[in-house]
Amino acid sequence: MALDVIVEILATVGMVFLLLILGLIFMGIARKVSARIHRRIGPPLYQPILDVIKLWSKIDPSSHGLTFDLGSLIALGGAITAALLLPIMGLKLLSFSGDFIVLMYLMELPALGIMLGAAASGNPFSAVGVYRGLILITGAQLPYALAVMAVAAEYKTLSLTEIVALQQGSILNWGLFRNPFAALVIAIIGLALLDVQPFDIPSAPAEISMGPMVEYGGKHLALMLTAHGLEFVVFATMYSIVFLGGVSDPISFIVKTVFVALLAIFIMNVYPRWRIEQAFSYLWKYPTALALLGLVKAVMLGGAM
Amino acid sequence: MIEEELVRKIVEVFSYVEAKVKRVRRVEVKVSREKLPEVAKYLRSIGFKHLSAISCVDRPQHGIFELVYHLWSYENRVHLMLKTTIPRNKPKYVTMINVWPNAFVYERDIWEFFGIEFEGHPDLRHFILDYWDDIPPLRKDFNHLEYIKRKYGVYDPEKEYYLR
Amino acid sequence: MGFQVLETSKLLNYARARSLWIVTFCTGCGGVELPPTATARFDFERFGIISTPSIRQADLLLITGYVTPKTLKRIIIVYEMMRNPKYIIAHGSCPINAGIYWDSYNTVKKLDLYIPVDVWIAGCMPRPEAILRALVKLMRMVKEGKALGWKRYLENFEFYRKNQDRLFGKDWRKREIEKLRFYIHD
Amino acid sequence: MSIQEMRRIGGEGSRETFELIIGPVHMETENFSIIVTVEGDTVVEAKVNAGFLHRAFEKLAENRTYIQNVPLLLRVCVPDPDHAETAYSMAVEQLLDIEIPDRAKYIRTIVLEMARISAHLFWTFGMSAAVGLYTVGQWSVADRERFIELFEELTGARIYHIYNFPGGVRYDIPMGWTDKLMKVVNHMEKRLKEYDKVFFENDILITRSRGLAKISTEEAISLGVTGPNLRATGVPYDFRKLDPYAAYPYIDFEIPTGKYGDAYDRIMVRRREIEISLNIIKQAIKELPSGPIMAPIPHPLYYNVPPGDAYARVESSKGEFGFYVVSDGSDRPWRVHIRGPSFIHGVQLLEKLLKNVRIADIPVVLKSLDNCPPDIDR
Repeated sequence: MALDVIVEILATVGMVFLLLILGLIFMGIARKVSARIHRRIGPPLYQPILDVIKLWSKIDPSSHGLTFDLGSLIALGGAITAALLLPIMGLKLLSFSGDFIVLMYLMELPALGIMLGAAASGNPFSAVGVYRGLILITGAQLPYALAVMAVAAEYKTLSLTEIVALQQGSILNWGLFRNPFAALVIAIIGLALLDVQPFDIPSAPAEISMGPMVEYGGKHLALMLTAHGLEFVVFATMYSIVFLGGVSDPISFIVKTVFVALLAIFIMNVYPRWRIEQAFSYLWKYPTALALLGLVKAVMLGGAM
Repeated sequence: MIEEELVRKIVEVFSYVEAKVKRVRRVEVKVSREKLPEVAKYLRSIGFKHLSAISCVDRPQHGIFELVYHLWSYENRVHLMLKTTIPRNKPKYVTMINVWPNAFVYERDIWEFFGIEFEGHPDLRHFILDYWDDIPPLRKDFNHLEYIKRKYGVYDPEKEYYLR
Repeated sequence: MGFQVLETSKLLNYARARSLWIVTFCTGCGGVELPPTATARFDFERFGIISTPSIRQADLLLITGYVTPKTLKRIIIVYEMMRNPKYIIAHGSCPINAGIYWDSYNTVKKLDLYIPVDVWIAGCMPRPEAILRALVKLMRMVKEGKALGWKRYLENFEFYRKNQDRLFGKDWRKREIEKLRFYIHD
Repeated sequence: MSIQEMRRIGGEGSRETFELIIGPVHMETENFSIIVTVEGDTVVEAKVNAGFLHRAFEKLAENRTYIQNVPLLLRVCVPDPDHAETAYSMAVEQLLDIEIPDRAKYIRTIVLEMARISAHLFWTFGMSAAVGLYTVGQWSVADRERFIELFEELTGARIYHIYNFPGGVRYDIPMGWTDKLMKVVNHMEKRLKEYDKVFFENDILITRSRGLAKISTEEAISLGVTGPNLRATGVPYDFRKLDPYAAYPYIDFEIPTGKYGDAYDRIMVRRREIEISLNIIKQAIKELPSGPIMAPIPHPLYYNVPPGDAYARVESSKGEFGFYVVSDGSDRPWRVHIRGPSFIHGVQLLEKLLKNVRIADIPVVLKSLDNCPPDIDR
């Protein structure tokens, strides 16, 4: 019994490390695929790992006080905790009956951590980025919550493990086909949470030169990059778990998450960036309406599929 | 020809101006500095709405600055150079912002590079050269080679130039 | 001890060489050849080089062409805000000896009196191939731990400081910091 | 240093404003800085801080001979140097009172239109980066590379060509060059459709730039605005037609105009200009006459120019580019005044248009005006 727990803890820790590396490789994939779309060769897939090592190798400290340091730690911590909740390949260390809703909030924690640290840095560009980020999170909140409710009503549970179990059998049992509205909404919200076009407003490089990240360099940025990569993977995994029938074996894990990530990368490369108020009004219009539709569908038809 | 017609028209209205056709679509009008504002207003009213540029030419041998207003009329398709001269010591002139609003930037430019003050200009400040510490640089008596030697130094391999 | 390890470790030097981030700061004509170098025909991202708008994240400062005193102030501030280790590549003949602007009263004649430069590129203007060659050269220097411009700057700070003060006047740092007070924190 | 402290700057009464210094270390501004005072998310006041690129061309030109000035003065506007050298050459030609041969006129037209296209493609890179769509920017710079290659074959240089010279052009067209040019022109026509799909007809671009930073025709003319920025307000004022030079009087082309004078119109006018320039190149190649390429000019070493003054202008990719050259009869010009389009667009117009826009729109407005910082500072 005790041995089982220890093995499971070790496996989960190993999984988190794997996910950290995978997150960086996902960013490498994003850069490579973008480069191919730009008709370039692009960097190797392991480029972000080199970047992170390089950032750790910076000699000068780049701190602006305790809050500034905490920001990047919160970002990484939030992403790791979110990763621990995911039932990947049968591992379920922190899984409990309401983990879907906890995951939903943990997904926002990295962004909030960056905002917290950036607000302490005192650079005006950071300040602009912070308020943009907070507005964007507020905008994403409503459709996100509605879509999560729709999913919960669809399966009549909030546990990720049970959601996976309910999707087994036929491909038509996948969340994507059972409640396409919620699937679409969460995909859109994912773009906003992952800070990619058209929702990369908080860190718009051409407007406010990386926004909240402008003062972060060296080790802090290394933590942030790792957190961002991990968030990418966590989101892709979460999406595969909830809507694509779960990730019970390594092959389906890789295939499904990479598929989700590629979708995000393609969208990122063909859309410009919105203005913050346009993004906000968009988020409260179409995704909200879709999420409501999804909720209605889930409540009226229930699990009848 | 439209250029000659234009010259005739201008000379009819203002008998004191010197006007001539330089070449195709280029007309030159010379006027004394006191009379320029009213000529300018008239020219604007007959279609010279586009002020291409204001050039300043330094002529120390005559002791004058020459101001050239390059005007373009979109209707007549004629470029008109409105020329006037102002004395070189303590140069001062009136601003043309109320006639052509974009005189604002050109007058600031001329103030910066020639040191001509424009009365009524709201914002005469150093725009391009910051912390300039010599006479305005585009004047002919500004010795740029001597200034460079003073400011940037002369290359001297004897000195501690090479580090390690 | 930790400092020594950070400075001489082979792995770290390899990572530094393969991930040079450029500050997007075009100081002169040479900036026009950077987009071609970054895009499909030449593509410097295959060496891990990207440009970042944030000074704190960058390792490499490109002086793309002639430098005026007004720009040089910003260059020095940017260079001092960057985190060690940091490198400079100077493009074209103008930073070497002011090139075609040798008699202009507003261009700096010898750039390395004011900041340390690691790699020079000759030519007006350097072609993308020349820029790539300089980048590869810098990468090799970083890998071997020979690109030590930042160390030179720290060790000979008095020399550089004296030259800077002679060009801009004694209190130029105070004036610039007053202007940029929310962007400089150290 | 906190946000509260930041807000205290310039905060009179209840208005909480703070300063943003955009540039010169910034992705969009190149070496050029705008200091904007921001209230909430809205710009209250914008002040342009230029001068980072001042090289004193007007002083340098007085100390160089007429021929030496050609390689110097074309450096005024870096993305579009051909128009500068042509305008200077035309001013000198006016002073010498020479007419260039027909073949030189046509070659100049081809070169200038290629320069316009490559400048617009370079602008596409900046514009698409300003709204966050890097794909089209990457494509357009790669396509510009094809024109640069042709330039290299024709003139021997990638950026600074020193090709249009007082009296004509320096070299004749090499064998087979026009065929290569036609191939690139055809390729570009196909690529433009792809750009349209991804960028110019993109919904988000339209929502972001429609109605942004509007300017009326009356205002634009009184401010001295020229080029695509003026045409976007709805008037077909183009110096290629109004004050014709090179072979433009013999070539049939239309002038694209906008309707509302907003940022989207300015973008679309530039995009249509690429298409029209391609057509002009096709026509000019078809009608290319044979003959000499250089009018007889004085001995290059004793290039004394009769006293007088001349103003020549071209329609560059950014607007009216003019040179006012005064000669005193010696071998060096007495005064050269450069009239760059960005001196108006990048200073006065920009300060005016940036009022009451959002922070996010600053790069869009800046890029839609297509200003060129080296041209402001000269």
